Amino acid sequence: AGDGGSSGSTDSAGGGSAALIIAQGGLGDESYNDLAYKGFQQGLADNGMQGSPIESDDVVGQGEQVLRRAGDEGVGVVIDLEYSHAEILPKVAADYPDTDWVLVNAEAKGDNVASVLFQEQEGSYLAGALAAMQTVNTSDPKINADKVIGFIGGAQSAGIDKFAVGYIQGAHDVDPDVKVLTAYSNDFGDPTKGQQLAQSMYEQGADIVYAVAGGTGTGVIQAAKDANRYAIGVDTDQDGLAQGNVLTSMLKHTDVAMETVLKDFADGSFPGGQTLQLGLKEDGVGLTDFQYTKDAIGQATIDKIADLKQQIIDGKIQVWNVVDQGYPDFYSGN
Amino acid sequence: MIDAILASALTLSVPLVFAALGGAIHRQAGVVNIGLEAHMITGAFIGALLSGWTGSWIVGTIAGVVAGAITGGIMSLLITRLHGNEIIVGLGFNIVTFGVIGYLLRSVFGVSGTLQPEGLERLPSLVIPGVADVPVLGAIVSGKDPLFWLAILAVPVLVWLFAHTRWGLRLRATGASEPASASLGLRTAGIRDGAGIIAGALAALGGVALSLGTVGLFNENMTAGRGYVALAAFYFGRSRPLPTALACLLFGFFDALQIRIQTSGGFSADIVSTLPYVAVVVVLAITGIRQYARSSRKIA
Amino acid sequence: MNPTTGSTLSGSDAAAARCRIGARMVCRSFGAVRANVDVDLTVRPGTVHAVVGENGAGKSTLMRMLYGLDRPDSGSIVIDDAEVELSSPRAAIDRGIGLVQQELAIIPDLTLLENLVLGAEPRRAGRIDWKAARASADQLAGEAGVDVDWSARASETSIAIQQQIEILRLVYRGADVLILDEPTAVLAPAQADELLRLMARLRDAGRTLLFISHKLDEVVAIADDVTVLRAGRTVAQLPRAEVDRPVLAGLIIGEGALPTTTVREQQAGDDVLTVADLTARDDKGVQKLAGLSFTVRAGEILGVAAVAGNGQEELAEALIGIRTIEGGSIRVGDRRVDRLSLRRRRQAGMAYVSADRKHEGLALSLSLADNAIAGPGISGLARFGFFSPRRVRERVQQVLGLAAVKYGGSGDPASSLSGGNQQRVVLGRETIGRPRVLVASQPTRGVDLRGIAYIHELLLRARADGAAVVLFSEEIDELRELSDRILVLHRGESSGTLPRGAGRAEIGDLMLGHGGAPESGEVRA
Amino acid sequence: MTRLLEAVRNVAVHAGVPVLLALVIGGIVLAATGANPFAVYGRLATEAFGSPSRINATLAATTPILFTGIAAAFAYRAGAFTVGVEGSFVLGGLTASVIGSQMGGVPGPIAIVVTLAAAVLAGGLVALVPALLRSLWNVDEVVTTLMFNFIVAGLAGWLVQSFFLAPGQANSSTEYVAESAELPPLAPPGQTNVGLIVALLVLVGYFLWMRYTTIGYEFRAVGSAPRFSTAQGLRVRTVIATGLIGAGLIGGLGGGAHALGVVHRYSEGFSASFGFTGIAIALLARFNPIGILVGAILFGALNAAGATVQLFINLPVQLIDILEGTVMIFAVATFVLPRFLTRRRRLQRGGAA
Ligand SMILES: Nc1ncnc2c1ncn2[C@@H]1O[C@H](COP(=O)(O)OP(=O)(O)OP(=O)(O)O)[C@@H](O)[C@H]1O
Ligand SMILES: Nc1ncnc2c1ncn2[C@@H]1O[C@H](COP(=O)(O)OP(=O)(O)OP(=O)(O)O)[C@@H](O)[C@H]1O
Ligand SMILES: [Mg+2]
Ligand SMILES: [Mg+2]
Repeated sequence: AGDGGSSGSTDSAGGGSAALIIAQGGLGDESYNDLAYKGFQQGLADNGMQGSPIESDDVVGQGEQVLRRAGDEGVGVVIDLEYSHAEILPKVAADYPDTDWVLVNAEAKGDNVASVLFQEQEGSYLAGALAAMQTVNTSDPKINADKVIGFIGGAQSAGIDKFAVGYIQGAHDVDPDVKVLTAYSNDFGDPTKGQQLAQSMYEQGADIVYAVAGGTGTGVIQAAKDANRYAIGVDTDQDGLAQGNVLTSMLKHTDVAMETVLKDFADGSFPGGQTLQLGLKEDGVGLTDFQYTKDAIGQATIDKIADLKQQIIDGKIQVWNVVDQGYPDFYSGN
Repeated sequence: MIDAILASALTLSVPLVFAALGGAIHRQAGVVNIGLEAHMITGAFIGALLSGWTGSWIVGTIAGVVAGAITGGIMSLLITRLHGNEIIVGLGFNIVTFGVIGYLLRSVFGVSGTLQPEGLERLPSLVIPGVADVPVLGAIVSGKDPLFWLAILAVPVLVWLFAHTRWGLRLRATGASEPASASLGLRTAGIRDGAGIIAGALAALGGVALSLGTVGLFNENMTAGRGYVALAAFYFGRSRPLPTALACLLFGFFDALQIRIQTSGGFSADIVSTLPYVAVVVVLAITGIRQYARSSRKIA
Repeated sequence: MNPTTGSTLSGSDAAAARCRIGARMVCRSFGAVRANVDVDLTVRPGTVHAVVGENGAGKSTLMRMLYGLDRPDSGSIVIDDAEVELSSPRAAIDRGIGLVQQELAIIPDLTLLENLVLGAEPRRAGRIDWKAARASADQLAGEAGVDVDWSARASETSIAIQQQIEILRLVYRGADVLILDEPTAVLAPAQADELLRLMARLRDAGRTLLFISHKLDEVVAIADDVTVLRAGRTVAQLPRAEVDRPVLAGLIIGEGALPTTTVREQQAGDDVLTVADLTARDDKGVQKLAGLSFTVRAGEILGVAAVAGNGQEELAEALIGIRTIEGGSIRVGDRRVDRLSLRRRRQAGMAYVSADRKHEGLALSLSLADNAIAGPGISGLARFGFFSPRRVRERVQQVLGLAAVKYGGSGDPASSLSGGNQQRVVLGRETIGRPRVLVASQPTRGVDLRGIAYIHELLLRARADGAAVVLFSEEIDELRELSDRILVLHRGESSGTLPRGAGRAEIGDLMLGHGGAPESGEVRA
Repeated sequence: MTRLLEAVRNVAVHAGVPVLLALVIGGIVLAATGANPFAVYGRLATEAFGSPSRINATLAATTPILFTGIAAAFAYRAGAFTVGVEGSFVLGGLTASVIGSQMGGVPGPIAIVVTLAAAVLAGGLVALVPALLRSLWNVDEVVTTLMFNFIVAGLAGWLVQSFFLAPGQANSSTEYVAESAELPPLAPPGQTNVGLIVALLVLVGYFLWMRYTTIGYEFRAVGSAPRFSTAQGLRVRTVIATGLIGAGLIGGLGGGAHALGVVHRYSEGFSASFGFTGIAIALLARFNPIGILVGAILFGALNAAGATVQLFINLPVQLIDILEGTVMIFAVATFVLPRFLTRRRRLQRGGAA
């Protein structure tokens, strides 16, 4: 962003025009929006398309008019990252049949509408399982004997607890005695809060803390480094932020999804009416390859994780999805 | 547990104390500074940037403070010379500052929300030999960074400056009665600008404590409303240094407490996180009611 | 030189003297208001010079220009016989001129010492040298013959002390010309006398003083020269020899006689206001009323006399309900009102003229109309909560008419009126509803002769209409003239109640706590 | 005639100059970053007012901040500086969403009235404690109302999370309100809805209240001269409590209207700091009803156009923020030129008197 050059979408040159509606939190959230935008840009470049991200300070209330404006202007494909548009997007899409619409993170109906759903709980399950195995691996100097791990969310909401519950389920499946501390920063951009929350968890015996809190998470990683314990990163590969202190990162390939959708659109094979499920199977989510922590974790554990992954892909393990199923009994976050 | 909470409370209070003392100084000069949030984020940003470029926390800190002084000065000029309503100017200044920093991050630094400059040096932590192992006290005073000690020092120094220097006297006079001070030949606008510059600089120091203190990076939202909490603190402390700092500490304590309660589990994070705010209302109500009961004159 | 100069002008003599500060043909207008028109003033060095004139005659405007706070539209300011431009107060200060404005420039939150040195603090090694400050302060106070607790906060000291500090501050800053705008307006007579003595001492030490006053007695007592302004013009400049009360009064008023106050004999009615065993504290928690009891009857004016600080302010505030009382009772008729809110008391027929006109008597930023209708009575001007424009208009006209207020439009802010006219608005508003009890505190403070006469008229009209009036005033003569009885307070207790016709000395004795028991029957428990 | 001229000059000085200056400063920023300011401004103008549907979008964005602007002005007139309208707006919106979702089968008008009434009450509830503390014991309302915003945010999160969570949503939100409870749009498919009419009625009510009622008179008196008002026996406590609670009620109504008219449920991000924008609008307008309307439309236009302009020009939203903040700052600043004009005006007014 930043070069204020005009990129009018009406004069759809090359592969057509696109627009990316940025969700709450805005660009700069260091996770969801940023990653989608990265993929969006890549997709535009790959397919010779034009387009721009659209941010609004009031994306919830202004959603409909922005979508309609895009429809009016004949934008080729509109990708909407804001979950709260689940009601309005199908309505608008029906009024603008010539435009293709993509809703991310929620499902919407319509012939010219594609939905993209991530199965973050599946990747989080693996993170939880890994943490549960590692927290008793006392040969690792960063690990204590207590069976305690932690989870820090940016806000207490279904979308975040989807991660939390998968994480807890994974941990408990490995060892029901592992205690999972949960806390929320109520802010996605407050590293100091993240650092304090993590520090408090480390003091209570946790040695691995999974942070799903955007920019707040950088504070968690910092705390891991300072206390010489572990953090688990999220969305992008954050393993390098504090080499050796980020056990792994739970990747969520929003960027890949964007690229895929744009490519399909450019190829004329827009998946209208379909829902793309991006889970472990589709490589939409997953753990990193432990570049800095391989040795500390040990091959046995790594193999066990691979096995669990396969079981999920094969449907032998069902991971709880808070968004669809509500809260399970084993989650006691509130 | 208690020493962990206290240590955490102190850490969380440091940025607040600087910003609130800045606000208190400006308030003593007669201006309510709504722009503390803007000065804090400026300090955090420039501090991180310069510490990264030079690899020196000292340079970073000084640069952050200077930057805050500049934004504080600009904001003050808008209020004193162009007679802008302080509330609106402050609100507008916050919006503009966050806009400019966000814009710079994207256009100049090519990053979105977070900037982690290579080679950034964090504030050193000063371990006091001997004390470090003393229970409670060790947790409270050992391993703190220089800004922590500066914050502690700032309170008595400010009390002294208010009472014993020309600057302090004239500042208080201007705030207490601008027309009277002006008629005595004080350059009240200049005095207010000076206070605005110091308020900006101190708030920026609070920002530096955020970006170079606990974490060592910059995030465009890292002030997270602390400027407004600081505002509440100096209102609460009636702009007197010690009560203002204590208000920050109270807030920091309940913030640290809510973190511990949360991580211990069993309560709604949403509810628990309101604890510091509820505490402020309760304390304010109790002191207010007691004060009211003591006065016999019932006129505003 | 001056077209309106009367025969009494002896400006030629004054002009012969060197002029320390003065004005030549100064004009200053505010819109259509010509505040100063061709004003001439010559103040000889080492003298006390008084400027007198009605409210709105342009006195303060002239003083402000002499101090550089305002600039003439035409004409010039003269300093040491030379015409000068004063661009700011600094320029004036540099020439040894100091001003104490009508609005005190005392900063309540600071101590007296801080107030004294503010703007010219002695310093040593970067910090204020409080020892040196204290030493010069003590020396100043000694020279001036006043006793000051320098570490007291200004807000906790009396207005008289604050006034003295203002003057000492000018001296401290090396001012040699002291301009004082109505310095005695808010002072009790004893305090005013002290201030006048201070002024005389300063003159005797070689300083030049220029002051404004509505109190002709003190002008006669202290001024070496007097300048009279009327409607913005200099009408006379008199040396001391030619100054006496009637002459001055005539010059101030100009055409038309001063309305005279006649107090008609009147039979007082039933007891209306009954106060029993009243106790109350001041803001600092010091007991100011200690078991005070008295009654006021319908159609009677009870004057309250006291040396400042003996509880009269607290009494006025307690009666109307601004101050909560500690013990005792207040009744209006048969009804106990001491637990009622101020609003309920007003609804019960009480009215209040506050001594603090600027903050409590009027809302200066609101329009005259808004000021004229204030009070719980507004509901009578409305139907279903909505104002009836006709009734409001009528009420505004009644109030302003009753008090013969001189004003432009009823939509103008109250601040646009001169002080005397502002006070008339207050009196008009407080008496229009025929109150059963009227508490009037310092109703003529800062008001000119004509205004005073008018306000007296309004108070007497309320009495004639059957109100029980409690009149607080620091002017003993005003109390003697208007009051049917005078209650004298000493240390929060009644030291006696005197009938009409009591002498100054008699009252003065009681004020100091001397004198015998109260006359039987006058004060009932 | 002269009055008209004076009014025009007033508007020019009070609104024109600051907007112009903000545009110049924004233009410099734009030009410095390589964009053509005229193209951007032209686009902004057409995106705000260029067609019926764009005007519709602007008015939809105007509606919530019109409510909060009136709410803030209502309290400030009484001398109570509330910053708590945000909290009232949020809890009002949540309440309306919860009640509104239960309104299936209830006839439209009844459903709407009941739901909005509940929102109004919820908004007032948020203001209750600060109002009592301030009016009874003189406890500073700035801090308490600010704190209540944070408290309400936590409370709302907890309520949604624990009691009203709609399943199948990625992030926490309530169920949609029943169709009968939705505020009908004025010109479908535009988002401007009956809420705007409600807001305008509230604005008229505000005007009548302040101008023609006895309590409105007391508001003005208490707000500008509290000691005077006490001494006159005006209902100072009632006025301050009414001001604060009234601001809460209006804020709650705004939240309710926003829920029923636009969002149709409560979800995270429900209020884009509308309460704070309302403060700015009220102060900018100096509490004048017309000024509040103009200010709300100005900020509404910036919000609406600021989003869609990005469809045409690759413009980071931060530039819109910068523009908005600059307009705010300069709108309250007084410059040499206007001060000179003010002086002349004063002289002329004096001449007329
Ligand atoms: N700043 C101003 N703007 C408009 N009119 C003013 C201003 N200052 C003074 N006036 C008007 O000028 C006239 C003279 O006012 P001034 O204050 O000099 O009177 P004064 O003689 O001091 O009266 P008082 O005895 O009541 O203090 C009055 O009519 C007053 O209303
Ligand atoms: N703000 C003030 N207001 C009134 N009086 C003051 C104030 N500050 C100091 N004083 C008085 O001035 C005098 C000198 O004050 P200072 O503080 O210098 O005394 P000190 O502490 O004895 O000085 P030092 O310790 O430097 O010798 C004392 O009498 C003190 O009461
Ligand atoms: Mg362990
Ligand atoms: Mg005067």
